[in-house]
Amino acid sequence: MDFNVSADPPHVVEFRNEVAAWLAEQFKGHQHLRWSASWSTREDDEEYKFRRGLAAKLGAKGWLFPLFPKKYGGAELTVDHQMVLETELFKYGLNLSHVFYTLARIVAPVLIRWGTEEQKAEFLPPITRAETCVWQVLTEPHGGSDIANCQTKAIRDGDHYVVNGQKVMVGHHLPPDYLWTLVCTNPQGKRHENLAWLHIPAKLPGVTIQHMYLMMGIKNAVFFDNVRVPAKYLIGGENNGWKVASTHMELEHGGDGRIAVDPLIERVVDYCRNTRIDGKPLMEDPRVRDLVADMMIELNTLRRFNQLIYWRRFAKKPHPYGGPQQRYFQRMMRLRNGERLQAIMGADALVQDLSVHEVVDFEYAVRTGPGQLHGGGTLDTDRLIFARRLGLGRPTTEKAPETD
Amino acid sequence: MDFNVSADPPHVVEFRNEVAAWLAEQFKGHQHLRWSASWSTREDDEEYKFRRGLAAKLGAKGWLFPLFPKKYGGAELTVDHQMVLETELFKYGLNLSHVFYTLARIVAPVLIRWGTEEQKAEFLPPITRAETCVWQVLTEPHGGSDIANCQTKAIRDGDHYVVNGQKVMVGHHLPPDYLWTLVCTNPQGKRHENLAWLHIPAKLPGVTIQHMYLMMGIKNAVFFDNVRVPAKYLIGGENNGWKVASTHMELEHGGDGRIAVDPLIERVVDYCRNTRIDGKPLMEDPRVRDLVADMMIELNTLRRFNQLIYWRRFAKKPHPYGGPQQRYFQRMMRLRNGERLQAIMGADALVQDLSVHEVVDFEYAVRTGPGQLHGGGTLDTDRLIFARRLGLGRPTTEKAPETD
Amino acid sequence: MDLSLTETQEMFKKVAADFVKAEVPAHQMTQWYKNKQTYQPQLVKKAAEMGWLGMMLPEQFGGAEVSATDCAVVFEELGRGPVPGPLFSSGILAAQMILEACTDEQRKALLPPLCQGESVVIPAITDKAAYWGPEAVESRLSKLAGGYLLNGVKPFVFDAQAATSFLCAARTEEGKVVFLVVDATSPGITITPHIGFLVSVAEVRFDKVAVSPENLLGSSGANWSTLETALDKSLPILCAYQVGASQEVFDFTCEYTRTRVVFGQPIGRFQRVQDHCVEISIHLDAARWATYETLWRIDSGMPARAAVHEAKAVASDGYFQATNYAHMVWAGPGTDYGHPMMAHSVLAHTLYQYLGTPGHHKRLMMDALYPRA
Amino acid sequence: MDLSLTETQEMFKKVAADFVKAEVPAHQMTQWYKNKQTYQPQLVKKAAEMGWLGMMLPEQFGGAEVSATDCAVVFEELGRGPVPGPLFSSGILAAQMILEACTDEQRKALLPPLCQGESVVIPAITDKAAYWGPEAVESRLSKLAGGYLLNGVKPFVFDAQAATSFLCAARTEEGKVVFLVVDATSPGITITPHIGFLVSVAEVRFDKVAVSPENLLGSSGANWSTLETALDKSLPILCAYQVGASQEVFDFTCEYTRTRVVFGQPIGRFQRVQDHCVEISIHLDAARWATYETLWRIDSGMPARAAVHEAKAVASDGYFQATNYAHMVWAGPGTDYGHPMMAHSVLAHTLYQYLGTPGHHKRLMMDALYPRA
Repeated sequence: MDFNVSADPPHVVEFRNEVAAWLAEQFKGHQHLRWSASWSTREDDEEYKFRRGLAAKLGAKGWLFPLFPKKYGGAELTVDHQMVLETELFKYGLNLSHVFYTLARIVAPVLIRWGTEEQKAEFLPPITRAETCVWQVLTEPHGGSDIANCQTKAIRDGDHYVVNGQKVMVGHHLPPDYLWTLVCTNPQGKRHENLAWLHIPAKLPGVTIQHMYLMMGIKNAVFFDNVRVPAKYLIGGENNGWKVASTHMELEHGGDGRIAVDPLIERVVDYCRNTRIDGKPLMEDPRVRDLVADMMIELNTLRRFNQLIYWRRFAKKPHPYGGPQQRYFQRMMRLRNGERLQAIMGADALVQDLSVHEVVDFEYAVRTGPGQLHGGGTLDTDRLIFARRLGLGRPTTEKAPETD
Repeated sequence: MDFNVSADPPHVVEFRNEVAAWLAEQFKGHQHLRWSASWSTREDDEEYKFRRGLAAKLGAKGWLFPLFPKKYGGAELTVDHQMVLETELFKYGLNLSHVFYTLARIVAPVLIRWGTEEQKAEFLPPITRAETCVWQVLTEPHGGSDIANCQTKAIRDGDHYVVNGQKVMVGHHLPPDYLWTLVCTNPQGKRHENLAWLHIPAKLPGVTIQHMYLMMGIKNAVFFDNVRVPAKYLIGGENNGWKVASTHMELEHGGDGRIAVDPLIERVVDYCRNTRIDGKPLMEDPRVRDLVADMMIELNTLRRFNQLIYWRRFAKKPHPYGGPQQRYFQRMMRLRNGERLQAIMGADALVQDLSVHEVVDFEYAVRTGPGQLHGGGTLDTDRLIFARRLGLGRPTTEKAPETD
Repeated sequence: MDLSLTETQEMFKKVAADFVKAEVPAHQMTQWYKNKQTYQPQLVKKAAEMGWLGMMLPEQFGGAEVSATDCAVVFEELGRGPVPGPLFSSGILAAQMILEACTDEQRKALLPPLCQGESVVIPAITDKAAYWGPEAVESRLSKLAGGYLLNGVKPFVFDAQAATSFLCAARTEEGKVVFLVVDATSPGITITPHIGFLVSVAEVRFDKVAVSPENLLGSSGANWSTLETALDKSLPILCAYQVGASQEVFDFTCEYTRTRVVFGQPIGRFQRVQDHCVEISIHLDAARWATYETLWRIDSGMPARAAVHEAKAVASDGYFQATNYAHMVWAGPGTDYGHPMMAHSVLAHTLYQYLGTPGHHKRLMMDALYPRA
Repeated sequence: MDLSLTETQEMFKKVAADFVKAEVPAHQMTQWYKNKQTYQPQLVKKAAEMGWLGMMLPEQFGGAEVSATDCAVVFEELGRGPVPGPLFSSGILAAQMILEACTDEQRKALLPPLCQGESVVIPAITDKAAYWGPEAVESRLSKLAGGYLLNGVKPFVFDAQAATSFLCAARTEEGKVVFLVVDATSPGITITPHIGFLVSVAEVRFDKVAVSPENLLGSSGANWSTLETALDKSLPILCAYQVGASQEVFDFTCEYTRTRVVFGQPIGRFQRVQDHCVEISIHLDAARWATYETLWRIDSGMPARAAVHEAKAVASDGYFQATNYAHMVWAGPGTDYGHPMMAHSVLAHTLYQYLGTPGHHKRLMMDALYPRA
């Protein structure tokens, strides 16, 4: 086995130098913006703009989707090239996933799978080049995990769909260009057969977006009031919404994996070295050392789970339950580590520190425990999917999903 | 509130002295047999015989069922008298529950509820006086928690039932007098309506009892090979077995509560005071102190849960979920405390020490973790019953069961 | 043995419950969290009228001289709100500390106004977040002609913004820990509310604050063990407050499992949702009975030091865990600052280490039972 | 990056897997547990023929000089049995210790017979169960004319009954910890197998056992840090063994959820049963990847001390937790000594503290990363 993430085959050695140099250039004067909480909860416009700008520059080179054909905004490169791009980005705590607030990482493959030639030609490039920002608009006030029970109506009227309804807990503090949306075409229809998928321009009349103030920052309620959506924005055809949704969920639940080392633990150790009680550093307290040890081991375990998922994605090795296992472990680990932080440093763990990046801010680390028990499903649906993928209580196991 | 367990109303003060003196008399020369693991896993005949003997003496005075009418082996005393008996027995780590290996505590109330006058007159006194030993014979090889799915057949043949089948994981290392058994009268019948309850004399021809060697000691497989059981041993009438079973389960799942203090923690502390590493007692090690603290707090929590259930049983206060909550907590606590013991003392926690009673033997304390995750249901059925009693996801909550 | 409440206690309970429903509907607390205004002067006034401030104090000092259990029953209901503000910090902890440490003149001067809600005395004890104990008292009290100068920073003072004066721990030049009362309006005091995943907490900075000798509690400023005696009687009241809060979280979460329908059935039918509720119930009842057993020990004059520390550890941890498990049931809707769930979640995280983390109190419990060599 | 096994390793894996199926069906282990005869001489012979004893040793001493990962792949499969006996204790740990500590003459004398299974050398290190480290070495080695006398009791020696000789740690009169090889048949040695919730463990008593100077490892008996070096390379192999065991428990438990029907459906359809399997999988995979990352560090010559301690903590704890969660799925049937579940359950509890509890190794990990002042 080789856990080394940057041992390159000859044909990409030069490419790594090129990417490294290019990224160093982009980050000049922006080192404080390295690292990614996949969605920042600080509504920091500087960070947001830098990320979007970097994404656009990567997109212009086709580097966000290096394997895609050029006509779809890709670069027609090899998996080895993609690995180089990912690993170099990881050095800045970033990855090619939807840390760029564009959802391209999920939307693009779904469009490849379900879009018509016209739709791909028109919709894909701006997305794969990260020029446009797309929001995933699925959750409804009474829906929760049960997205098939969709109450937002889209009734066909000539060459338009007339959309009425409400979605909640979506997006970010800045407005989107498109709303990537599941709708119900026939309230009386059969479950799973009365759904459609729409790629709705956010500027259409009748769309209202309203901030929601949540534990993990600003999200939005989106209201549709007789919004007339041209039929060309229908993805996957009439009443095929559930199939599109399934592709979408596979990507959301499969897990991309990552290979960045979590910087949190270093900062905890610094705190314990620099904080003295009665003249003695916390780091000398055997109980504090035990808490730090448990925290470190769990963060290492998560790093290894992430690297495994990441490697299997590229090596195309089946890993049916890796995604839900990682998500469930991460959610529970965050809760445990949040309590460990409070056990070590008390209320020091609860005060926001804007002088450091969110991913190493103790307050964020604590809040993200209860704050991210849901999102892309819950603890409970994670384990439901785990059981399906592993075929517990079933004759056969589900096949591994495609997650790249 | 008053947590004091032996503050007596005037009319039983004298009775407490009488009971205390009487018990002191019984225990002369047997102090080493105080404390009760409800079923010993040591197959210690001396302990077994002493317990049965003590039970018989208590029974002869009607003290095992002080509230029962004398004709059924009771003493026609008050609840206050029963409280005195319980609390005095608790001083020896015993209680009026089925620690006497006779199952009387469960069988007697079921007979009161479902027995005919003749059956009560004939069957009750020997049981309430603990002269006979009854085994609960419910679990089947493929049944598990689903006891209604009963494969042991009892086909009516004139004034007999002909019983064929097998039960497992029942009883103890010494033979029983009666088998308290759920049987299926009609394999084709409707679920829950094809069951009967039999009080089967263990000596009947065709009954074979075979030891099973389990983590928690010897239990037995019971084989019925064309056993002809006189119909007078049918409890609760034709095809009424499920109703009888429900009464039985209520009693088994309701929980009696107890007010004895678990002596384990004292012995752990002694170990930590007397074991020195590099000249320093373990008890001075901050990590060991933390482990002992967690263990002690969980044992205290269990003691309080037990006392609450005990008090509510006598005060007739509803406590719908107290039983399953206590059982679930106790099972998980045993696992955690077993690991704590190994973390503190390593392999010293795994060696059986016959010089001390089982309830303070570290090896028993560790083994009982994985060993008692089942029994009267499992962790999972505990939580199922909890949810039902509390009415989670249901319009109303179940009423509190009668458990005395 | 009788584990039920007395008739008086049932009456106290009902009065407090009605008060919470009428005056402090949960959504208010969520408002307060958003605009950071958790201190509501009129609530203190009303609590005073109800006789809840200093209610365990002797009548001569303005109290009602009720038992610890009587008082706990009231605070359990206040926790259901959760009713924020200095009802505990001033009305119980400061009151008991003054009673324990002060001369009769000081008591007569300080306690009646406190009980009437005219003054709000807020404890400001440690200078370090990462520890609970005298070792974490670092503010310096330096002698000068006719008095003292107080210098130091109390990084986390609960209810600081409500203070008319602070009950402050400081270290003399000889290194002794003493306690003093400082007028909150004294020159040199700066109060800076914190922003983060906590509520009602501010940093209080004492910069060359002049203190006159009579502001020291008692003749000589008392000492840490005086505070411990005051805590013995106060902490179980805080525990009862957390028990009530956990009960509220348990109740509205169980109710949610009956009304919220997903995948065609009430979520309470799903085993995983049931299991989250089981965990809440265990933390709740563990805290409830540890607390009331401790109160019983106190009211019957039995030794209670170890029990007090155990109850504080179990109740603070229990409230914390209860809100985390409740979040598993509530998912998204429970993370909206407009939802009562958030009021409890933030408060539970804040109280986790208030007056010492569960870990600290477990160690104090052990030290009380098995003193270290 | 490549997290797959090499072709050679896949081959090693298959050979070992076939061996386990053919020679060590799980039910045997349960037999061995019942009759306390876990040592099977013919198994050691066969393991020697397979080249598994001392397989990491240089060829000149009878080894195959394979990488740590190659060796781990074999021991992972042995763990699936679980195959008991001294394959690790003698074939890996003792072998590495002798290689590290000994003179070339000693190596030539001791290692080849060990590799051929003619001798079985069993480490007997600490005199205290409640600690892992040199402080727990108390057996005394007292000097006398022409040699030494060894006195002491090693309370828990794993695989003691297989020993032809013991690799023993003792304290000299100067208080230095040294290591020596003692013939198991020497007068004064008593071996008493333990009865309880553990397997393959005995107390070994050394009562005035005569030891000649050349029995000290190396010229002067080496020291604790020599053992640490040997452990760096040995412990990950033990971890792999526990990973294989956990994998076996996970596999047969998942299979049980498909075949066992209760309340009319396979138990794997119940969320609670699913959740137990999720927990097993997390402990299993956490242990697996901590172990193989450590092996990779060792084989690529990177610093590995902290990683070794982390892997030992995670793998021992993981196997322990995996069996506990599996018991939740298996309930009654899994507690029958005739069931493989019991073999794993007892072994997991035994290995939990073998060569140090998870807690001890976490602390050693921290000390390696952040030395204490």
